[in-house]
Parts: sequence; C-alpha cells; structure tokens
Amino acid sequence: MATMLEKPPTTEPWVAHSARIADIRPEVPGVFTYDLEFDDPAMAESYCFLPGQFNMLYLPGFGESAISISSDPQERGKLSHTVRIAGNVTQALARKQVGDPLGVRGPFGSDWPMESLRGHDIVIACGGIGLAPLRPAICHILNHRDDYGRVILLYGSRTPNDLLYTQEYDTWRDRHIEVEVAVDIGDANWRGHIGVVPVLFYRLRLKPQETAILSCGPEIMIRFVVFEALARKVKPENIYVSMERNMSCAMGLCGHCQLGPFFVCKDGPVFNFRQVESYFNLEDM
Amino acid sequence: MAAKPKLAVYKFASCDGCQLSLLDAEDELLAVADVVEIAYFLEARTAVQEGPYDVGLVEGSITTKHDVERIKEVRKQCRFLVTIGACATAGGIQALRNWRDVNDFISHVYAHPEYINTLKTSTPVAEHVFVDFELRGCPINKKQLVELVAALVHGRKPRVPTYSVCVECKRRDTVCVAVARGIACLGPVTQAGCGAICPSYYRECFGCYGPKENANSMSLGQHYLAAGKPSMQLVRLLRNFNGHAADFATASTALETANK
Amino acid sequence: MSAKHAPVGSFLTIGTEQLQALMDVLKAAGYRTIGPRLMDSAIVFGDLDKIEQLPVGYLDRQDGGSYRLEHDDAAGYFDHVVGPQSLKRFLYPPGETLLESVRTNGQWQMKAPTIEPKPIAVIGLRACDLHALAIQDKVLLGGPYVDPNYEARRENLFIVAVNCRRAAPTCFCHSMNAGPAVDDGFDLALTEVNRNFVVEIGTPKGAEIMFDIDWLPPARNEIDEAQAVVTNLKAEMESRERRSHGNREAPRQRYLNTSSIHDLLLENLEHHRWTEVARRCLACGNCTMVCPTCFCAAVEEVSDLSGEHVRRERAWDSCFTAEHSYMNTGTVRKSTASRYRQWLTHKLATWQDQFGTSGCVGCGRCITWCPVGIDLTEEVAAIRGSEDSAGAKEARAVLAS
Amino acid sequence: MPANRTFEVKALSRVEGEGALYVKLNGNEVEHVELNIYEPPRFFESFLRGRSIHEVPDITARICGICPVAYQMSACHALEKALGIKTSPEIRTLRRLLYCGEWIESHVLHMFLLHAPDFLGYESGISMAGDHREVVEKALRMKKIGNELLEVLGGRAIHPINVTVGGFYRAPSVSALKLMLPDLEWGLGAAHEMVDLVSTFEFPDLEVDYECVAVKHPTEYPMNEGNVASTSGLNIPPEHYEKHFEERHMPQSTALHSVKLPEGKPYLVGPLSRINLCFDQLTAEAKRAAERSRIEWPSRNNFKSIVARGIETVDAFEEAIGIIKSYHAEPAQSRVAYTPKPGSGCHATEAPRGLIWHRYRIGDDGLIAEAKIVPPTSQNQGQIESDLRAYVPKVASFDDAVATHKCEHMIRNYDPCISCSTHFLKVKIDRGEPVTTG
Repeated sequence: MATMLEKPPTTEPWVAHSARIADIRPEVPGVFTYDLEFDDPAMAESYCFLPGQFNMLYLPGFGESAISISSDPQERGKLSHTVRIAGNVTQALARKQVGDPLGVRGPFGSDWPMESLRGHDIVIACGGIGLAPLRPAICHILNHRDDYGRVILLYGSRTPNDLLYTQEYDTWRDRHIEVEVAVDIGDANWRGHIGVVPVLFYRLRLKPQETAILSCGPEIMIRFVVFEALARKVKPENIYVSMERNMSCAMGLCGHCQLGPFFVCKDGPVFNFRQVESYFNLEDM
Repeated sequence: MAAKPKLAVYKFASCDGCQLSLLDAEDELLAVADVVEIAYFLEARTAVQEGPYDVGLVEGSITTKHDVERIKEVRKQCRFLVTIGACATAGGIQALRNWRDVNDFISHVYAHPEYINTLKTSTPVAEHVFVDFELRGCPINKKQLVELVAALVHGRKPRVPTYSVCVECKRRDTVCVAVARGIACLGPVTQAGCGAICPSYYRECFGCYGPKENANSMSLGQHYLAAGKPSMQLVRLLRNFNGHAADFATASTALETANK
Repeated sequence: MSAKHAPVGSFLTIGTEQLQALMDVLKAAGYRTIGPRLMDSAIVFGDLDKIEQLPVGYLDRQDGGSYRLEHDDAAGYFDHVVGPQSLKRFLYPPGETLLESVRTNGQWQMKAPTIEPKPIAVIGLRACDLHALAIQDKVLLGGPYVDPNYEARRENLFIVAVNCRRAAPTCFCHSMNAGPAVDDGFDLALTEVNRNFVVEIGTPKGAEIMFDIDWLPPARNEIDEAQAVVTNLKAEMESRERRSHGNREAPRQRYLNTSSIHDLLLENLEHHRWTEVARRCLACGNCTMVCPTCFCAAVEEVSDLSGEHVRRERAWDSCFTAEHSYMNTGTVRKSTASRYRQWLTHKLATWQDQFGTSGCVGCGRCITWCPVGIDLTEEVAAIRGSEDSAGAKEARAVLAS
Repeated sequence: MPANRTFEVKALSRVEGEGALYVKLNGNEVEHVELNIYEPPRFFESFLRGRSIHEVPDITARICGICPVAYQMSACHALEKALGIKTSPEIRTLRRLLYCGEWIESHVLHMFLLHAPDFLGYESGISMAGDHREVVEKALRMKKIGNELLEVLGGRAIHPINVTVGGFYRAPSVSALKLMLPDLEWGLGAAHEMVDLVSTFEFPDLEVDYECVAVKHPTEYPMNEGNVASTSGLNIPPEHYEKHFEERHMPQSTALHSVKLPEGKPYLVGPLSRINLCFDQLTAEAKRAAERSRIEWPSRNNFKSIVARGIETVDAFEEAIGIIKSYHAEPAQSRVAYTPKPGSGCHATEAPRGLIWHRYRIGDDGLIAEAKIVPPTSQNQGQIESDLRAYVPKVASFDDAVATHKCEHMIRNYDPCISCSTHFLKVKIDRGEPVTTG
C-alpha cells in the first residue's frame, strides 16, 4: 500500500522554500529537466522524497504547479523535475535560466510502494511525460536490483523524438531492465514498435501472480494498460496507477483534485487500481 | 529587459467607455505606460507609431462594411488581439438591431436614410477575425484590464474568471435579490468580473458581462416565468448589452416565441 | 440573588436584561459579538451591541429558491431559522492573503502574513451550524495539514447556541442527526421560554462568562419547557414530513433518507437523474457558497504590473465552476451534470470516506438559496426511488445471487 | 505657399469617438470646412422604443462612456415629468452630488490628459508626464476622486447602475460618503492650483461673438435643473426647446447642425457658456478661482474653456464637500415609486461638455413609445465649423502640419464627444465607396 512520508508538522504550510535552478536540460521538444538546489543548506540536507511523489513549484507572479520528482531518491542533494511546458507556470518556467530563483513546497503525495513490491516482477507501463514520475522508481530498482525479479519498462510516445531519457536506456538494460519502446508515428530510422503502450503487452509472457504493474500516462492509456494486465491475470491489487487532477494546495484542503473519495494530492497521486477502478470508466469524473 | 511590447487601442461602434477604462486606471496608468509602449491610442495620444503591434485592444462592434474590412487590417497588424467590452465581444447594445429591421431604425432616426451606410447587424469581432482573448463587460473592469496588460507583459494567462456573478455576490456577502426579494436577476447565468455591484444596490444583475461558461439562461428564464414574471420583461432583460451572445440569444428567442 | 457559579451541564434562567448583560460581558472580555440581524431583507450575522438589534418578532418563510421575512408579534428573538450565511464567513473568510512575496535584488522574500484575529462570540448559533462547525474542524484541523488561519480564528470562538423553536420547510436537520436540539460544542445554549431564556452551561468558559451575570436558578417547569421545545419541534418535523409524503399540497418538510446513502449514490454515478437535474441546474455555485461545510477554495496569484510584488490570495471556490477541475489538458468536469454529481456525491457520500461524517447537516440553505429551487433531498429521493423500484430490486437480487 | 491648400485630419485624436476634419483653403479664403463624423450610427432612439421605463437610464448611459450620468439624469428627469412624479429634495441633492463626480472626472480628464498637452506642446498627457509628472499625477488623483464619488453613489464610474427613474436603487451610506471628505478637501486645493496653472497658458487670439446657451437656475450653478437660457436673452422651460432650436442642413457640411431659431445661427454650449451665463451662481471658491485667473468673464475666447473647466472643477469639489457635510442620514425612501402610465416629458441637464436634452413619450402599454436625445457635441458642431472658418485664416501662414495641429487644438476646446453624437447625427460616410442603405 502507498505510504505517506512522515513529515514534521509545519505552521506555515503555504510558504515555499526558496530554491534556485542549478541546471536545465532540454529532453525532448517542449520538455525540460530542471535541477533545483535549496538556498538553505539545512533544507538541502534534510530534504528527502519517495518515488512517485511531487513538489509544488512556485514562480511568484505565475503561481504554483504540481510537478512530479524525477531524480534518484537516494541521491541526496539532487532534486530534478522533468517538466512539459503546457500551462501558465510551466511556460514561465521555460523562460527561466540557470541561477533563477523559485519556490518549492513538498514533497507531497503517495509513492510507488517499492518496499512492499520486493520480490515481484515489475512491469512499468507509461506514456509520454508519464515516465518522469517513474524514473525515481527505476532508480530505486537499480539501487536495489536484487530485491526485484524481472523488470520490464513498456514505454510509448508520439514519435521517436518524444521519448524521454533515451540516453539512459542502455544503462538500464545493462542492469537487466527490459526496455520496450513504441511510438505512434515512426520515422525513417525507427526500427522499434509502432503503436500504443498496451500493445506492448501482446508479446509479453508474464508470471501474473508475481507481477506488479506501475503505470502513469494519459488516463486513456492507463485504462488500456490495466485492461491488458487484468486480461493476463495480473492481480488487481498489484496494479498501481498515478493519477492527475487539479492539484492546487497539495494538502487536501482546497478540494480541487477530488476523484471520488480521494484527494489526488494526498491520497494519490499513486493509487492501487482497486481504489480507483470504479471511477475509471466514468465520463467527466 | 526586452523591448516594451507595443500596444494599440482600436475603436469600432461603441461608447468609448472601455478604452476610457485604461485612462480611468488612475493608479496604474503611468505604470502601464512604463511597461508597454502605447503605440496607437487615438483617444489618449496624437502620436502614432507604425504597426505591427504586439497587442491590439479592440473596442466596439462591427456595423459597417468598411469596418468589416478594417478589422481584418487590424488583425494583420496585431500579434495578439484582445476584444474589450460587450460591443467587441458580443455585438453590444447596437446588436439589438439584429432582432429588428434596420431600415426601420434608419428611417425612424434619420431624415436622410440615403446617407446611412450600415449593416443589418452589429456583430462581435470574433465573427470576423480570430480573437486571442476576450475581456467581457459593459464596461470592462479596469482591474481586469490592468491584469490583462500585466499578464501580456509577463507572458501569462490573464486571470479572468468565467464563473457566475453569484460567486462574487456571495463572497461579498450580498443577500441574493432573486431569492430574498423576488427580483428577476441574471446573476446566476452572467459571468463574474464586475464585482457583483448591482445586487449590492438591491437591484437585478442585467448581464453586463454576458453569459458565464455553461450558462443555462433557459432554466433561469423558465423559473422566473413560473414565478410570474412577464416573459417580455425577461426577453428585454436578456437583450441588453450581450443579447447577441449565444446563450442569452437562445433563451430570449425561446421566451419571445413562447409569448406569441 | 445570583448563585454565581453554575457548573457545566447545569441550567439557569435569564431575562432579556441579562441577555444584554451577557453581550456586555462578552464585549468586556474582548470578544467581537455577532449575531442575527435584519439586514438587506434577510437575517444575517452582524455585529451586535444591543439586544434591540436582534430580529425579535421576525419569521423567515423559506422554500426552494425563496426567502421572505414576515413580521409576527408572537415571534420571539430567535424564531427565525438560518439565513444565507453561516459561521464559515467568519472562520474561513471568502477571501484572504496566504502568502506575500517581494523581489529584491533578484531574491524572493516569501512570507505568510500573520493573523491575530479578534476573538468572536457568536450569539444564536443553531444545532445544524454547530454540527457544520464540527465538520469544518475535521476538514481544516483534523488532517495531517492544518489551516493555520482557520485554527487561529477557531481557537478564539465563543459560542452562544440557541435551540430552534421552529423549523422552515427546507430544514431537515432531524434526518441528518444534526438537530434540532443543540447537543454539543457550545459554551452556552439558550432556549427561549416565555420571553425568558433557559441557559445551559456547556463549558467552563461558558460558566466563567455567566459568573458576572445576574441569573436565576430556573424553575423546575422552565427546564421541562425548554426541553420540550426541542423534543416537540423534532416530533413536529417528523409528523409534517410524514404528512407531506406523496402529498404535493401539504406543507412540505424536507427529509433525507440517509440509509446506505453512501453506496446508493456511488452505485448510481451514471443515473439519468444527473442529466435531468442538469437541465435545471445553473451551475452558478450558490449552493456551495451558502453551504456551511463546503470548503473548496481557489488560490490565486495577484501581481502588480512590475511583477515584483506578489500575493497568493485564497477565495471561496465552487465545484460548479470550470476552473475547479481545470488541468492543462482541459476541464475534467465539463458538463453541469458531472459538476452536480460531484457536489452531491461528495456532500453525502465521499465526505464519509474522507472525514468519517456526512458533509450535510440538513440546514436547507442550498435549497432556499438555489435561484431555481433545486432540492437535494428530492434528487436523492429520485435516485433512491428508481433504485427501490421493483425492477431494480430484482436486478440487484439477481446480481447478488 | 500654393493658393489651394487643404488641412486634413483623418482621425481626430484626444477626443471621444471618431471624427475627421477637412479644411479647403483658396489663398487666405476658406472654401470649405467640414467636421466629419464617421463614427457608425448606433440607433439608441430606435431601440429605446418598446423598453421599460426603468431600463432607460441603463440604456442611455451606454451612449457615452465619458458622461453617462448626463444621459441618465436627463432621461430620469424627463421620464419623471412624463409620469408626473416629483423626487424628494434629498434625492435631488444626491443627484447633484453624482453630477459633481462626473464633472470632476470628465473635466480633469479633458484638461490634463487631452487638452493641456496642446498648450504645453506635447502629443499626449502620457508624454507630458515625462516632464510634468507631478502635475499629471495630481490630475490623475483628482480624476480618481471624481470617479470614486461616482462609484460610491452610482456603483461604478462608467455606466453607473444605481440611478433610476424616481431616485436611486439604494441611498449611499452616510459613512461611505463621509469617508470621501479628506480626499475632496485635498481635491479642492488641487483644483485651485490647476486653475492657476492653466490660467498661465498662452491662449490664441480668437474672439467670437458666441450665442452661449446653457441651463440656468435662479439659485444654483446649472447641473440638473433650470430653464434653457442664452446670451441673447432667451429663457425658456425645456419643454419649449424644440421651438427655439432645430437641426438643420448647412450648405458647407454634410452633417446636420443644431441651430438657434429664428436666425438659424450656430450656438455654443459647454463650460464657457455656463460661466458666461451663470457666473453669479458659482460657489464662493469657484468665484475666487475665476477672479485669480485674471480672465475677464464673460469670455469670448473658447480656448479659455480649459480655465472654465478648472473653475467648474473647483465648484464641483466645493459643492460635493458641502453636500456631504450636510448629509446626516440616509433618506427614508431612496426613490419615489411610480406606476407606468402614458405621458410625455422632456428635460435638459448640463453634461460636462454642455447642454443635453431628452424627450420621451410613454405609450399606453407603459413602455417607451418615442425617444429623442440631443447631446452637446451635435449642438456645438455648427459652432466648431464656424470657429474654424474664423481661425483658419489666422493660422494659414504656418506650414500645413502646424496649421492642421492648431485646428485640431481648436476643436479640442469643445471637448467634443463624437461617440454620443452619432446616434442622432445624420451621417455620411464618404470614402469613395458607393453609398448604401442597410
């Protein structure tokens, strides 16, 4: 089950910690990775997070945006966010440079249950920017490779140019993570799969009883991933999905990110499929 | 800092009130002039800088053949085109002609109809060219206008709510005039932005900001009708300054038809 | 004369003079005293100095989408019921600044403005609103994150509750177990009996305030009469409610059948009734604004033209707006049907999952202040009605077997 | 210089609305002068027909964003006459206060953002602020106070919502008005300074024998009530307006002008006319300012209307202070109730830029059957052209650009509000396209 990170109570929950952009890396068109450093060394020292959690990044004048953390949770002092430039805040972020200040509140939300999945085979099924919140999970697996069985990454994007972290795939493969990639539209050099992520399940031979699924991406993709997994007799309680809603306060106080009984910001973003299955196929939920 | 964005202010058929809002932003006017280059604004300055402009604010509706052409030119000149006010956004009060025979109007007002060169309809700018953003209101709210300018200067989305006047009304603690006084009020279907002024003066909202998103004027109209309000009163209420806006127009037409 | 100290749980009697004295004592103790006042054609909470400001002799006629005041010589000080506001306005105000940031030399200084709220004593709070207060406490104070501003205001609240002697047709506190009797969470509770007030001491703080007031021990029958007020009202609400069953002509008393309501609603998320109510619903947000428990709030960035001075402002929000569920990919709840469903299922069902209580206290404000008089009890009954139809029962039985 | 010259301003700036100027010169002889209104027609009088009485002030406000109060006031008074109702003295006073707010905001706007730049050699108030920041800032603060007065009384500055036939929807609270006093006191002082400043301007020499027309009241400086009076001795109730003033086609113009009957002469409305006719009714402070201006009143030079506006601004501030100081309780009734019934009524009030006249007929159905509105700028249009004919020979020695600018400056003496003219002005749009109807 997802666990909440123990956090010391804060008397000023709305105050962001000041930080600075330490590095900006263009990943794919419209997506950048921002490395951040806290101004306060004590904060930098004590800050930790679990795979799957997110921060509220604050650009004064523009607002806050919930962005999942994409760095290695074990690597203290390093905090990265891979951001797709889409809304008000992220567009402003795109205009920032190394050294520019911003605010950080977090970490918030539930995590991929890496501890309780020890001993399992793991299928990570994600699409587009959805790989970003799973990268810390992959890092965790690499840090504890022997704790897990077979690990398969099924990843899809629109075109080959939209695939995140391609330079890391070989490293991952070296550490026995099977990486299967599909794109909607290939190009002249593309030799891989064409199609959507759920299709990557077709050739997969799973040991369903021992397999866990971690999925993040567009809701429609997650739906089909779950469908494929269930069709292969993966236990529903071993399927985890990361959901997205309008996370605005991140503390379950503002009410915006509700999904059925859940506040996605604090009960999620990572849910066990069982928790959210009844809301999955509903229009406008 | 990069060069200041160039701003142009245009006028079509209107009362000037919306562009006046910029001059009425007394606390911010000089600050606005510091952050944007007011390159074309006939009501305020004689000097004219040549286009193209980064931002064009358009006041007024399209009512002549010449203006149909002129708005296309304006569009070409402006990278980002914003309509300000009910006239530019919904056709304005001039759009009342859209329900009547304009020749009848002309002969009623003008002794020499042959001099009058006008279209049968008054239409919003967006029916002629692509509009990047619409600022509602009759008149627009100067705070929203300053927010719009600030947003454009800093490259963000203007914070302009699309919810109902009721939200503002309740926040400011005004007792609902529809529920507590039985006044036919358009607040529940009208977009916020004015600050919910009218109900705080014990009178109905008459729709200056046009229909809110997901407006349901039909339901509201039926409710007032059932409460005994004359249908033509409701038709007139919906046909003020945003009568041509889709949701108001549909509801007023339905109420008018029901009356016949 | 006065017995001075009255222990918690004891009853005593005061007249109107002592009610004035109570206000004076509260003021002297540093409280801002607020209570029901007649303003702008309604009874709303306002600053209260003199008991003459109380709406004595006024009744509120309430029904779906309608509220009218009426003078009645027989009516007492508190024979109106609830108005458009609730305590939410004072503890969780419709707008406040959460964070202020100033940029100097490329550095942002961010700080939360500290608030030092003046203590508030509220006079005339009803059972439903006390329950609503307890619910907001759970939401804003009960979780891992506490709203510091609410907490600061809440700590300094003194409550003089009042037992209702009358119910509006929109009231259904009895079916939500939230009234009409005031049962908990007050410092003092009043029951108006023959132009006197029987006072129940709820807390040591309440006892302390009464210490300086010239009260009398109540006569035996006064306590009985006071207790009869609420038992009678409850019985009356139930009987009116029974009489109004299926009888459109009878004066209606709202009632909400709460049995298995959680599952009832969550099993009917695709019920056609949501689409039907959306034809009438204006998605205007009034129900959420007047609801004493609704807590949704938007946090907006407010910036000056230079972008160097920035505030984060919180304002009441509503799940009926498009912005409420807006993500970069668009608004999740596009249709009015889905927004109404969100509101109702949250209020009556998923609230239980989140906070272990219903989000509804049966105050009826959402019915009265809905501009078109949509009635949540009717909506639930409609869903339950079709659920309980023979066909549905049969279908469920088949599924269960 | 060539014998045949034309000065042309395709789009007049720093005026409200859209107009053009065309002057044709043959030697020193003015052949043709035309103030062309090309603002499209908006048909207010037509769509007022069939509307409810209570909607009229809301609709007529939309004629003009700069002086909506004038439109609301003339309409309310005219309709009250048609209904045979009389408002209380308290309402009358509050209406005057509302008018003070409009005069302040409109006059200060015109003086410092639109007109003063002409005298000081700037193309706009905004660029004037570069060298005279303090003056512009002070003016903006004065203007803001006028707008705030409109907001307290009218709900908002542009298109106020609190004005209705019979009075106000809600009387302003005593405390809200009293709160304005310190600002108004400051404004009074600032207005004096402004009069002193604009009095030092250099005024072109253009003395005209104006027929000045304004509302005149025996005891008050004219705003809301009085007869229509003129310097030639006319003094008539507003009901007789149409017997003495008429819109006429002038041979040198494509537009119709209001003229005074029977001689068919153009006439002048606006602040200069008001001061010329009603100097005695100015407040003490305003008279003091007028005296300090060292301008001889009555004045025949409309360039000095900027000083007249300043004096009226002093007047408006002082009046506003007086009204608020004596406002001790909200009136028991904020408006007089009425039952719609057939009838006719007309009324004239004083917009910042001059007399404005409305006439209404209420039909048997209790709705508006007929409306006629005569705004100030249309009345001034003939006089503007006449002034130009007199002024052009004086500036003909300058090159075209300077001469054109001087003509434009002269037009701005009138604070012309073209937006509001158009709903009734006969409009010809001549851009070489075929003239079409409908």
